[in-house]
Amino acid sequence: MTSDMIPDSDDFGADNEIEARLKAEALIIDVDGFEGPLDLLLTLSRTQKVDLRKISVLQLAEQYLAFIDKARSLRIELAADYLVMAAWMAFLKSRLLLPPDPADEGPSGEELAAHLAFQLERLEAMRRAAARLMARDRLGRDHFARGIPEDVAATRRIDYTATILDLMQAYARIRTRDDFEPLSLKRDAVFTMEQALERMKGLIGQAIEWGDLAQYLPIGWTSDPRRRRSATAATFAASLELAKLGQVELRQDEAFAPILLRRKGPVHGT
Amino acid sequence: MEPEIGIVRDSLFEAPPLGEQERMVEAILFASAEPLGQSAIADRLPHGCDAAAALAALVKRYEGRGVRLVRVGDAWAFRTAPDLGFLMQKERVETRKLSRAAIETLAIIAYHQPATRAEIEEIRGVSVSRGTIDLLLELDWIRLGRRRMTPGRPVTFVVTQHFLDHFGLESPRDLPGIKELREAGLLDNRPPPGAMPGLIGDDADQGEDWDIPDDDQEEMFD
Amino acid sequence: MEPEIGIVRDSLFEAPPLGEQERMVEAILFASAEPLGQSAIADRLPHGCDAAAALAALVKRYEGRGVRLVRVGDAWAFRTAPDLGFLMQKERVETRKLSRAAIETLAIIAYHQPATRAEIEEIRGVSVSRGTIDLLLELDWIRLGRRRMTPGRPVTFVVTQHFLDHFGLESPRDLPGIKELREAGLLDNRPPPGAMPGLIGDDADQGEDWDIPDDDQEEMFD
Repeated sequence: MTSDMIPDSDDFGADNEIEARLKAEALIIDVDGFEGPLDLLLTLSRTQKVDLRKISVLQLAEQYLAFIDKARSLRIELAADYLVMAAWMAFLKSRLLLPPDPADEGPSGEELAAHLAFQLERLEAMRRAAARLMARDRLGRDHFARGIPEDVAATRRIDYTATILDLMQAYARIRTRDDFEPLSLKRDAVFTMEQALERMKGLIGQAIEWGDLAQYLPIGWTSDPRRRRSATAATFAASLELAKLGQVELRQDEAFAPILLRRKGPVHGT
Repeated sequence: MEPEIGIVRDSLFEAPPLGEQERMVEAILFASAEPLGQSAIADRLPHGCDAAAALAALVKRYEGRGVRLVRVGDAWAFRTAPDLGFLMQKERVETRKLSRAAIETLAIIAYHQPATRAEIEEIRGVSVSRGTIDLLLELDWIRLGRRRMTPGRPVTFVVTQHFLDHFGLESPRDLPGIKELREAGLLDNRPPPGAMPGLIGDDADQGEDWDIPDDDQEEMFD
Repeated sequence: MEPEIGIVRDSLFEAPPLGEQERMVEAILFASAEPLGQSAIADRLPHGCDAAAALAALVKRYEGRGVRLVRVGDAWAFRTAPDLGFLMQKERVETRKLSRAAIETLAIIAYHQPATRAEIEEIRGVSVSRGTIDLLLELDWIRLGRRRMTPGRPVTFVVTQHFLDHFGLESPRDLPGIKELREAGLLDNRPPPGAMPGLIGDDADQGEDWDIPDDDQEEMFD
């Protein structure tokens, strides 16, 4: 809607009409302030100065149609919904005035009027309720929350669980641990042929001159007799394996003399 | 903290006396600016405590004091007595002035909840702008309820705990005049008789607005 | 709001009774975002009020309650009672299995109590970290027993009543003996699968594993 008003000087001229003209203008200008046809209807209904439940819908229809006519005569552009409502109010008016047509299956004029009255009453009721709601004591205006809330520190607590079975198993494990130890002790002083072979393959590249096999024993395996024995046997077995592969030559000058070893041919794999 | 944890642990065997429980609930609620649900309070109390009994005792204790223990939906909070609001000018927060559309929409949701957008529009006789709903959601006064099990499965709106807190309401049942409105049938969902046109503009437009598929409905709240 | 403004106006002529003043100070301090000095409080009270008297009455009223009115420098503020500080901790409880070191240590103490640390280490064959003992003490599953009357007078550890309750035992004597353990198949001469990885590998490595300092032991609980 627009408040763009073009006063029509033909309609209003006489002194005593000025007041009426101002009144009409005020209402028209207010179209902008109405929130749609229902709101306008509610305002118009108030001019009947009766309880909304006793409102005359017929009279309201006439009031609405007169209002729309006036707006048109003032060349005020009305939104489509106001015009749709005007058409419907005209229809309702005719329904209320004419005797019911038995062939017509639609709702009666009274039913339609009753529902319109209900809608107006409901809208009015919601507005009053809204006003009462907004007038209540409000947080931050009338009642207040704690100004210095104390922060709740979030902490993590760990709940440890253990069952009697866990406890028994743990104890059993400790008491039986000795039984397993020999198994691992055996491996303690064993240097395997595979380990020796791996180790020697990395070293024979440098063995251009004859050298004592004993120098190939791994560090830490020479002082403890048990470990030295195992390492010597493994290293000797590994050197035989390498000789078989043609990668080294072995020589022993006499029985129990040091076993000597040197590289033979191109070295593979390193 | 060890000694305190110790206290909690002892209480596994015996709940503290009611007077102690009352003190604990008092401390917990005093420390929070937001209302706390009874179960949230109970969770923080030592095992075996009766949060409901402690709350009832506290409500009584603070009756008529400068601060009161109030119920907010399922939650509880200390709030200053409303008659002393005038002393708190400094703390007063300027609330945004709400449009008439926003206020009415809020009231309709509160009194009719859960309410769909179509129902709000039917009552107000005009379409509800997205901005109005957004504003109310942003203020945390309304939130989405369950979808209505009608064609199109429209979303519904309900008021929040924050709404109750803000307006000092224990529950939506305490809305001013709600009983009278209900008795007068003004909260009934009365369908318009057959040939009645929608009061908001064109039926065609309206149809488009209301038949938004779920996806679109969701979008409204992003 | 009018009626409240009315009160202010009236009070220009006559100060409210002390009980009312106390309510006012209570509300003001509750809602204030910072501690308030006495003069700041007085400024907010209606004319003719006695802030000092109202404060004194309030301090008394909150004595022994869950919150207290305390002096913070020159100002006043409500604070949680110190003994209820533990309520301001929101605990997230995580359930965790006791580490192997801890359960073994606990088992040794339970079966051999009173047991010294050296005895525990001898039985386990590895050193016992302080963290393990501390954890068991903190859990209130072990406590200090009498000192052993041997050179160095070492402390001993015994299990607690809480330990007995947790494990559903009436006394430490109710713990199943070695014979029963064997009958239950718990002393089978085979390590339970995966239970003792350290013992199968080489000893050198194992030694390293077992001599972990306290810090590393702690890590085992994470």
